[in-house]
Amino acid sequence: MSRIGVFVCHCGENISRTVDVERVAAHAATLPGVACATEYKYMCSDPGQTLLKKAISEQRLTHVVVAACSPRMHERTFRKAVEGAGLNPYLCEMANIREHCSWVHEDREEATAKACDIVGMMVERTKKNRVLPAITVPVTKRSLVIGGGIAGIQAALDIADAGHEVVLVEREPSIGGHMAQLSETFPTLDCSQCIMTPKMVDVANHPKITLYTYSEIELVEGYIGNFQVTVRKRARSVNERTCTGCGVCMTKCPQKKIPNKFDQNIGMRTAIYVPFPQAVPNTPVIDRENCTKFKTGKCGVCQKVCGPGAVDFEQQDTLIVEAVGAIVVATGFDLYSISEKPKGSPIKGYGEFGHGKIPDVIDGMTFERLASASGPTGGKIVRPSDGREPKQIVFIQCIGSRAREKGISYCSKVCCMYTAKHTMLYHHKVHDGQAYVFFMDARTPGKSYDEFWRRSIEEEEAVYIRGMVSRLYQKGDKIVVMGSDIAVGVQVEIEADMVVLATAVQPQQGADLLAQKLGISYDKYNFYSEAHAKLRPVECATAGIFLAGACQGPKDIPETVSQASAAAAKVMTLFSKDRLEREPIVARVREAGCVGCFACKKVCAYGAVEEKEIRDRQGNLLRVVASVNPGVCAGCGTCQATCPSKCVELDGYTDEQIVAMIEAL
Amino acid sequence: MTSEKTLTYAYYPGCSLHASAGEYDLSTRELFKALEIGLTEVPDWFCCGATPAHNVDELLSLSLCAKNLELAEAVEGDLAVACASCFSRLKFTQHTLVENATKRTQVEKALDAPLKLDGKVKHLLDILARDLGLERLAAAVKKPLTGLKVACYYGCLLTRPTDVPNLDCVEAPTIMEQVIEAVGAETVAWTHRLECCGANFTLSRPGVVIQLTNAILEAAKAAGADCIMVGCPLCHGNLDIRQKEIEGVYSTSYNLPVFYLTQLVGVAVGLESAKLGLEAMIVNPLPLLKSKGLL
Amino acid sequence: MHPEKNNSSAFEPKIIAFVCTWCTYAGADLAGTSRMQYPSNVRVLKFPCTGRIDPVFILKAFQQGADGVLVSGCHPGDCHYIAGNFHARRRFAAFRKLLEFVGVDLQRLQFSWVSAAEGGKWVDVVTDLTETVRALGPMTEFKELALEEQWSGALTTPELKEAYLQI
Amino acid sequence: MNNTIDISHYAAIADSIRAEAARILEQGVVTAVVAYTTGRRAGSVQPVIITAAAEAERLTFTAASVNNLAVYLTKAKKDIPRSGRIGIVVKGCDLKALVGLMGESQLQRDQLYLIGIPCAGVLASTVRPAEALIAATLAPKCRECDAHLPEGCDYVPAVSLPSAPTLEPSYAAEIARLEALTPAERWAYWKEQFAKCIKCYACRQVCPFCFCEQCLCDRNKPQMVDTTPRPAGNTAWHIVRAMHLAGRCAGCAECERVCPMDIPLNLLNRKMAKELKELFDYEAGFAVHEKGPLNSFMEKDDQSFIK
Repeated sequence: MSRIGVFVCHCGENISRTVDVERVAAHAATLPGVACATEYKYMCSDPGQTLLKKAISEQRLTHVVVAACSPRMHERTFRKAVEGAGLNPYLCEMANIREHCSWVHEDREEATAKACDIVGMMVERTKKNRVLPAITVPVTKRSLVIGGGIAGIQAALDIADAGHEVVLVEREPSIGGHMAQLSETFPTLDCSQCIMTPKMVDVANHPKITLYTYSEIELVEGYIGNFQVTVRKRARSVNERTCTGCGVCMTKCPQKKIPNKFDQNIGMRTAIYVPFPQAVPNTPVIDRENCTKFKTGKCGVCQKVCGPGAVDFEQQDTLIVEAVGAIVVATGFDLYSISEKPKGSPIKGYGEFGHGKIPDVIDGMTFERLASASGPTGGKIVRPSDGREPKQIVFIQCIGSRAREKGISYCSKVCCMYTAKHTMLYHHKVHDGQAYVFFMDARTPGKSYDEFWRRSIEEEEAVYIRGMVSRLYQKGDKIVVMGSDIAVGVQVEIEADMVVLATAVQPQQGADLLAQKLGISYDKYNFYSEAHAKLRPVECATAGIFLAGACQGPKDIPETVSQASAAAAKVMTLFSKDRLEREPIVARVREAGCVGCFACKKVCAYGAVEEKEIRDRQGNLLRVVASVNPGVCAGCGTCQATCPSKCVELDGYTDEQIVAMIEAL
Repeated sequence: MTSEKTLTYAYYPGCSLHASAGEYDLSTRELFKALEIGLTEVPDWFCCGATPAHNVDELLSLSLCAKNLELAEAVEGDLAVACASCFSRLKFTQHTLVENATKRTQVEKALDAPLKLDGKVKHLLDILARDLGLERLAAAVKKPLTGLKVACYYGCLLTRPTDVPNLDCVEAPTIMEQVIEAVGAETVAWTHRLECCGANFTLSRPGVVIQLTNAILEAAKAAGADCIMVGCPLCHGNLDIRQKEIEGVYSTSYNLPVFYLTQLVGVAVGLESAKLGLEAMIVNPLPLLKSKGLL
Repeated sequence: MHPEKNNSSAFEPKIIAFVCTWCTYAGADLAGTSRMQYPSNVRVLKFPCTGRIDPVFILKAFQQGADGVLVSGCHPGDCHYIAGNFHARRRFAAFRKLLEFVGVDLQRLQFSWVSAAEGGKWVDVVTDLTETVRALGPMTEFKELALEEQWSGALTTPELKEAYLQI
Repeated sequence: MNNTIDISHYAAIADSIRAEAARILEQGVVTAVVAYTTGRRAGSVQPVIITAAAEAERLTFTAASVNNLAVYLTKAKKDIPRSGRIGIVVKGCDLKALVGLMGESQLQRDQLYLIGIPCAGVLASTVRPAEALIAATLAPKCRECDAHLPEGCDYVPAVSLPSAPTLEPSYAAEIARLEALTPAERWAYWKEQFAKCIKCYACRQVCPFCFCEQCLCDRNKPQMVDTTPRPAGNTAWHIVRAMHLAGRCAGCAECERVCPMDIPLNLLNRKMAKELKELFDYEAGFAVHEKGPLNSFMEKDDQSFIK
């Protein structure tokens, strides 16, 4: 006979205001199997939990029902308390008489009756609860980091410094991401190369970090602690081990006029190239679309001039399987492009700005490349069209961001700051140049951010015009920007030499495909969704996968780095134990009853059901039955609902428990 | 789609086509006859109220257009509209009354008759480019306008506001270029295709019109256009009638003939000048057409 | 044992709701934290996923005297278990046709998607179902069935008549 | 109009079955053949499993060969030799059931030697096995049969199928009649039918798809379905049975034939088959489905019934 303890909580007066807790406790005491039923003002408080533990030992309770808030709130708290008192945590259930009862029904009579029903239902359920021993799975103490920008680099270094092996996968030929493209960084104007290159070198030289560049994630299988990730290492056509990085091949390559994506296509590169001088690894890559050797079979100069003979045109993509226990996703962002959008894409381009066809209308990143000392113009700010120095630049804010009709309604957070920085860089390099900034409002909330923004106005003479730009068009060699100045209430027309657009921050191209491979969720803009917006910002709902940086939402470098270290800390906690404890809510097969129709295997989205052979002592095969791998099973229970004879059972949600609840109503 | 079937439309000319823009009405009728497209004028249609009505009293403007839409229902075929302003008002009324139930009941009370509002309203450009189709239009060409460089001028009403006329992309339309290129002309890329010409300020504040229209003429000339093509009698009025005066004010010379789209297409289809009302234009277009061997 | 109102003997429908933890149960919690009010007739049973909800539970609920059953879970694509709600969608599309064929009034069986952010929708779905079932009155079919002991003995089908005659 | 069904070719079929069975047993192609043999009552036929070529001459095929022999390969396989291929005589509807079982990993095609029957129809019931096969006595399933010529068999007697009269499908009409009723009338109809059920479970014994070790309805921890033959338990039993067979049943209608209380069980299965055809474009057929309609899904499945 089970001895059930029922503990009804007042929750201050959240419950007792509309539910007569005394009557509920009294009613519970009359239910068969209930050994004791009391009520207390704050069950989740320390005295409340001590009351619970004392009752378990004194009354020799076998099951506990706590009638209080939603199990999503304190189930873990009470199960820990019950475990503290020596009872298996899964013999404790919560009756939700707050969110589902006291808060939503004013009539005291109705609310109390409903609370009694809910408690009665949960009492019947707990009678059928079985002891569920914790399930532990081995943890592979290696972490995968996807994305080699500052977020990926920081996370990889933190995890590796903690002594765990890291596999860092980067899609571009070199790590560094968008930060490497920046010139100086706000709010301190220190140059991004100086603060980032040492970290990049640390990554390359770190004994614990395996670096795959020019590589992508092909397939992700397995679960927390036991992922098998297939990495596609795309053919660089250069042997990484033998290449010394001398760069002779790049100087001799006849193909000189290929727009360099790293320089936002205003700088040029050769067919065999390294994206930027401080690239890590410093091994060049052959761009097979534009290399004459691959297009027509002629040339091959790079191979001829290569001393160590590292150039290898026959190199093929290789697939490498890495076993890892945790995954940090740090795939970063891309800037919104104002060019015409393909049909059907919800995001519309900017016809009023010429769909990006006017050469001197550039985005923020291109301005960074112009201003960067290692950029194509060696730091001189010049017009991409004719190379002349612009005397008047118009900066336009919120291009795509905060523009619902353009398909993006969020604020991209970093543009106000980097535009202020751009006006400063421009003023330092072109003393008689005049910067105008069309903006709605300046969002500069960070530490010493607003002071930085004020400086661009007060000391660097940038003219801020509060208003939006309706149109701009090319007139001769000038760009006529037609906007409005709502502070003064007039139409404004500026003939500018160059226009810089602060375009919106978006997730990387293909972010949704990677999410589908990882099985993590993402929002309508393809930003990855965190488990809880406030309390678990660097974890995914899918266990074992963590997020860092702009792939989760627009953010600046300080926030990105802190998220990267936070994600690394989460990985380290995961690796701190040899075996990983898992919720024992997993399915088990009653092999005696299973007839091997494998309907369960067909509906299991996790591939947790395997085929198991039953053999007699002589080894001849008697029959094949289903068997569930407790590590892989996520506990959804679809298999049990599909199995005609209910031979597969989900612990914690067995048919007995559910039918007991239905029959109690 | 009404592919091979002969197209037929109800026709709402609008007041200016029976007055100052008579040549737009004449060239439309002649062109549709030449292209074997049926056109029957809506019996006792009346003014759509244009800009003045909806500035004075919205219910008046909505009721005028709603009544015209009801009258058009009686005539077979979608409603063809030539003037950009009438097109904008009719479309705006249909859009507002479908979206807004309270305004709809007010208008129905004013007209004391229920409204259907499901008839399609189409600008001539829509009919030529999509219903008839560019291939059949090109096939009907007898004198291709080769060598004629045309600046297509949409004005501010044809594509705005978003999601109401739905004629073409709001910021970067191409339907006019498609139509005129289908009949052999060359079009120029210029900056003021969608800029306002000042419209009916031409009566109350002519100074504004002179300034705005000059910017348009200047941009067209700079782009190397021979002439400007419009789809609205009011824009035609400003660009054509005031061109001489603007040339005086800015002491420059444009000499840019301003055609209605139906006139230019009419020339390409081989209609003679009398059927297109080309003589009624202030800036004489005949020397230009002769120089291109089109007349 | 449903509380009959002591003052009026007005019919209070008994509604049973099978919901998934991740979306609808959280949506119902949100309705609670936002203090939204709705009729108290519904009793909620928590499942890990709608994929776990077996049609036999719906049958069991009706047999236990439920006047209306609600099954609600995550919107397609939101399922925490990737595809649980897709399987459930197919299963219930077939099961409700069977119940309809056997003569159950489908207005008493409502399926819905309610996400963790749609507290309002949870309140609407529960209120609509409660009021619809209140209008329909108690579900007599299964209740009467439970009272009957055996076959009425009526010779309704030709075979039975023929077989009877041959004895 | 009870025009007779031409089954003159059944004699030729019987001869070729006897010859083929003898041959495959003789040559060791198979270790046993499951087929029909003459029963004790005049004209009656019963299933038989022969393992020697000499026994082949006992085999026959008449309008009374109604049994679905697939059952002998799964549930009732105690007489089937453990090793070697097994020959089996299959009508179109039987083959569809067999294919369904292959889809549920109960049978492997390479262990079977299928003898397909160009079937023109069988009797509705074998109470009077010798009676002539006419429209009135023809099994209702044969009126709407689309599998007169089974495909993918190892051997099909080279006999041309005589032209069969086109007959009104009776199930479709009955389903339409019931669907036209109000829910209350339908409930009354089915309550009456289910009330007759004596829970003999003959329908479960004869169905090739009811191969569960212990049926859900026999369990009492928890008792999902009331086991006593009271109307409440019967209704639940028949609803669960119809739901468990949805998307699997091949329409061999043996359940209906064997039901001692003449409950129109196949109506429920044909209704579910019709719904699954409309909803998910699924139909029991000759091709092995890797996943059944109710254990797979598509993004764009109908969800109009979900708020």
